[in-house]
Amino acid sequence: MPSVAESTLGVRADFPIFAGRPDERPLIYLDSGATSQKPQVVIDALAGHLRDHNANVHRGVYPLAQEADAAFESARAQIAAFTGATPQTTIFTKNVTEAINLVAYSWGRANIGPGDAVLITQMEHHANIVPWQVLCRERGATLRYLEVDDRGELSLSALDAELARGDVRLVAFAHVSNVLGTINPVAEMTARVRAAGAVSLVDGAQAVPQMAVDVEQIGADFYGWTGHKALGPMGIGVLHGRGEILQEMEPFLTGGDMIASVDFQSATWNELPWKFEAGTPMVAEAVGLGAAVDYLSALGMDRVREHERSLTAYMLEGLARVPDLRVVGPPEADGRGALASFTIGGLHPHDVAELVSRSGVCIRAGHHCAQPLMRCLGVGATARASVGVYNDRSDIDALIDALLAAREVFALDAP
Amino acid sequence: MPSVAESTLGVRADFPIFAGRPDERPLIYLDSGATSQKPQVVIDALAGHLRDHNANVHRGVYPLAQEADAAFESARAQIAAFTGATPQTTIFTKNVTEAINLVAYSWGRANIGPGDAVLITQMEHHANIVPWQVLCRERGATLRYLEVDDRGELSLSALDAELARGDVRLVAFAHVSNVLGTINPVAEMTARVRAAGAVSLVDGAQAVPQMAVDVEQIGADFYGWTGHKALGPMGIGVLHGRGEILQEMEPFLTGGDMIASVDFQSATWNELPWKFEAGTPMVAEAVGLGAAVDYLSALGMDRVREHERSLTAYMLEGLARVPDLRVVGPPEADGRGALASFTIGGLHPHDVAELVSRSGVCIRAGHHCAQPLMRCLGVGATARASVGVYNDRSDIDALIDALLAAREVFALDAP
Amino acid sequence: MDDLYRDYILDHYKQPRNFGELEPHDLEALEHNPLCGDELGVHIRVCDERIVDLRFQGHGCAISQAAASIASEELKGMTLAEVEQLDADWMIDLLGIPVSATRRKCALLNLKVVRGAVTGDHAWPT
Amino acid sequence: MDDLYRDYILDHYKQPRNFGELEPHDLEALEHNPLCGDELGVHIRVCDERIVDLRFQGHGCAISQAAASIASEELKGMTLAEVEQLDADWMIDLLGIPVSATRRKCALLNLKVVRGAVTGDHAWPT
Ligand SMILES: Cc1ncc(COP(=O)(O)O)c(C=O)c1O
Ligand SMILES: Cc1ncc(COP(=O)(O)O)c(C=O)c1O
Repeated sequence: MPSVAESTLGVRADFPIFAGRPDERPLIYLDSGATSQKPQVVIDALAGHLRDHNANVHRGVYPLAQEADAAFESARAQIAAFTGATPQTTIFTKNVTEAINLVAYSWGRANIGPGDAVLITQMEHHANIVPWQVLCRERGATLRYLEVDDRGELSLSALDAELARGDVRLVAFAHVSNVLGTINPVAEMTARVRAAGAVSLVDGAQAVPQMAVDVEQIGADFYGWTGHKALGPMGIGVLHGRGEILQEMEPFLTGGDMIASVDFQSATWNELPWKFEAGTPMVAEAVGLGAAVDYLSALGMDRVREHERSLTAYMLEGLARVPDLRVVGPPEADGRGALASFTIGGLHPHDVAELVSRSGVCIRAGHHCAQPLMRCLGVGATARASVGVYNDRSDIDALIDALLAAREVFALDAP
Repeated sequence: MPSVAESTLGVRADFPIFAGRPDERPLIYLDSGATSQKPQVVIDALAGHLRDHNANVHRGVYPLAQEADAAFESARAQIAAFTGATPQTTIFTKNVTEAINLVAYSWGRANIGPGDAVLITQMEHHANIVPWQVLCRERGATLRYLEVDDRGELSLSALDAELARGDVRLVAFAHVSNVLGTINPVAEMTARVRAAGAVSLVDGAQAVPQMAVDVEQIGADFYGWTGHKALGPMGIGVLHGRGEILQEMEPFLTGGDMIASVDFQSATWNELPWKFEAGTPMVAEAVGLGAAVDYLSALGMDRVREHERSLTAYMLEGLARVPDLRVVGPPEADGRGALASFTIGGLHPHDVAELVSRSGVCIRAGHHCAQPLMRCLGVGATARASVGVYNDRSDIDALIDALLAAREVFALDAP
Repeated sequence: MDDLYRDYILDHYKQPRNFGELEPHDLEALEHNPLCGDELGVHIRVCDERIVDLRFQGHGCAISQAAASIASEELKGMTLAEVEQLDADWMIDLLGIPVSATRRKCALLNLKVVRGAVTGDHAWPT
Repeated sequence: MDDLYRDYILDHYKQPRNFGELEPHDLEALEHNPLCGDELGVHIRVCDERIVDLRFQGHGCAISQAAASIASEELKGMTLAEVEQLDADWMIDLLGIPVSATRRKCALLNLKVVRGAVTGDHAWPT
């Protein structure tokens, strides 16, 4: 089967979870959009740091503490370089959700007031919706949504029209939608936002794991992403920010490490990026994420994207063979990230996910933390299959077979 | 040397970092107050979770996701049980700094206003100072400090006097001071705070790793601690809260997992504890911390405390033999946690720490994130040696020898 | 045959009993399954502290819909005091299938709604 | 002999040159070492765009105090333009000892203060 070879990176053996499951069922993991599996090098880097170099960072003069410092800050440098950013403007958070909350609390409360508007899109994840709802309610501002069209895409002219209203201070949007798969024209969008004098925030949670991302080139004021979807550990996220804006912002979390000096009634702040990192950071997780971005760089993000694009195209073909199945989002694999969300007439997505799991296929079902989008799509929930570097066509074949079998359990073709 | 045997738990071999350093110097680790070393079981639990059970939590229907859910929530149950709390009121944060910020933002902004006072103590860590400075400034409230006396202790009658002023809404204090070592009478303090109608927050960062802590018995409204000092991974902290107060509070970080439903302009919140856990949590770190508290429970926290108390007594004796050395904090080991902070006349703490590191001794020097306390003590910085379960008298002997040698480098006894 | 998707489950899913609206009604409640956003509502008619009629409405998976349908037949005729005593085991036993931890929320959604309507306590089950 | 704590370092630490206050002065600045809270301030007297006198004050470790003392002898007589060009390497070379990453902040504190006083840029070194 040469076609299988065509769309494999041949790296599955790097991921120990595929070596065998306790129930001896195959693991057909098609849920990388929720979280990625971890290569052994990432697990080793994390465990190795705890075993050999563990100390608290930033303050110790003994060699072990200096090793920990060096490991932490060189992980930051690696991670910043991976996304075209500088270490000074690369802030570690616990996940992208915290990164967005940081901006909402710290930048938002100082810059958004009554009469102002925050513009987001109908395809956002709750992490890029709820913080803005809370901010707008607190500050007497308005939250507006950019529409998603029938192809699952945003319209640049609709963005222009919104910006022309003159009240938009911040525009926040996903780089790649976690439900539709849509790859948004982020550089065009941030340029328009900047021209209108507003600030942009891009949620790169789905983008960074699957394509080359250069935050400098994208030109967003804030760009956030999350380690666990990019082959890294859980418990670590990243916020890149434009230096001048970060300089002006007040800190978000306060406490140790983020101060320059503390007096009884007031304190002064440390330099970037530490001003935004209060308390003991997730050092081993940073080291693990450093190993993850190294691993991805060695594969080459363009190869990763091409592999996943081709596999997604193959998946869309396969899904088209399942009766009553409707895929949401852009019709072609070229314009979409490495996932497909779908519904099957007569079958609830939960039941679909449960039934395919009988053959070891792992897909997600639900609202994918995007309830407003579900409402726009007119569905309560969808099933979603998403691919990663370790998948190949055999996984897609197993998915399609399992979907067909699921329909049979519900006797959907019975007369 | 029977006296050495007396104060060892015999567990050093459980901690792989002591198996050998690259520079082949011995590792005399006396900086557990900054962060603890990790037993192999913790590293294995964390790495094993990533290798065998990694999936995103809360939403997946396939077996792997259910394993991850079960691992995460049973870690929560273990950790809650370890400190006498319930899982519902045990919230995971990234560190205790975030836990305190959560309370300052979420409870504080809703309950502290002009004319109100927040009372903290002169012995707090910056994590339990700066969030209250920021809150008080924002809300027009007053931040007051309870004095530390010559013995490094707080006075209950001074607390009574402060509470009698009638404006105190919140009292926040360390269970064990990270500089003085003072063990505060937390149950007596929380009872007085409650009687005065105020809310209490206890910073248990130093206490939980070294003594049996029962948050129910302590009776604090909020009790926070941090995993990395308690043999657990970095990147995870814990906030225990009184259920009724947590119920009434608005969430802090918002996004996925912490919602019940999201509409375009508003959202409703998930149940406790998830209402306060936005985004993908640090699942593997929770599993690692679960293994850490199991390990500590197996040792027995009373044995841990007795071991560290006896070692601290031995250390205080040894330090008394070093000329011009002044220890700050309670004079006897009974009333203090497992550490001693000190200055040596004519030697700056940084130089002390650097010089003892030549013989492999790891101690901390600086302000220990407690600059206001440093001001009260009239010193710019101190050196601090702190002990953990893996230390024994040989470590203390090495410290004392190294301190004496440091004085020689500076020729302090030269005529 | 599938363990979970037994014939009677599929039957109740495809032909749910007591679905729809009930006007007038004395009690009502609406709940979401936070897992998937599914909604389930109930209308209850009460006479002499006893459920004399009820209807579910909403959408959900086979487990949540079958559970609602199966339970509806049992609930009719119960006193409100009896409903207050119902617990998760009652529902799981009634369903008669092995329900995973994740799908428990689906299986219990209808009981949550009914208890919410009867007791005003929407926190159950925690 | 110790690599770091050479005799001349200890000598400058114990008998620092140019320590104290300078009144009147034309430029001044004060900086903290965030690592330990140590403070170092400087007073500078300028004539014809050139440093004609300066004094340090404050407290710190042997490295930061010796660095300030050693540098003070070089700084006197430099033009302000020359001071603006001074970089970390200049200071580290002048000290002549191997400085670890952590202690760099100690070694550079005095140059940070002096540059702050001369250029108004307190961000250096980042
Ligand atoms: C008493 C005390 N509180 C708070 C902290 C802050 O802990 P973390 O940095 O893990 O948030 C520490 C440790 O640094 C501490 O000793
Ligand atoms: C587009 C998008 N944004 C935000 C998030 C939230 O990521 P995290 O839970 O790691 O904060 C996710 C993933 O769940 C996502 O897909």
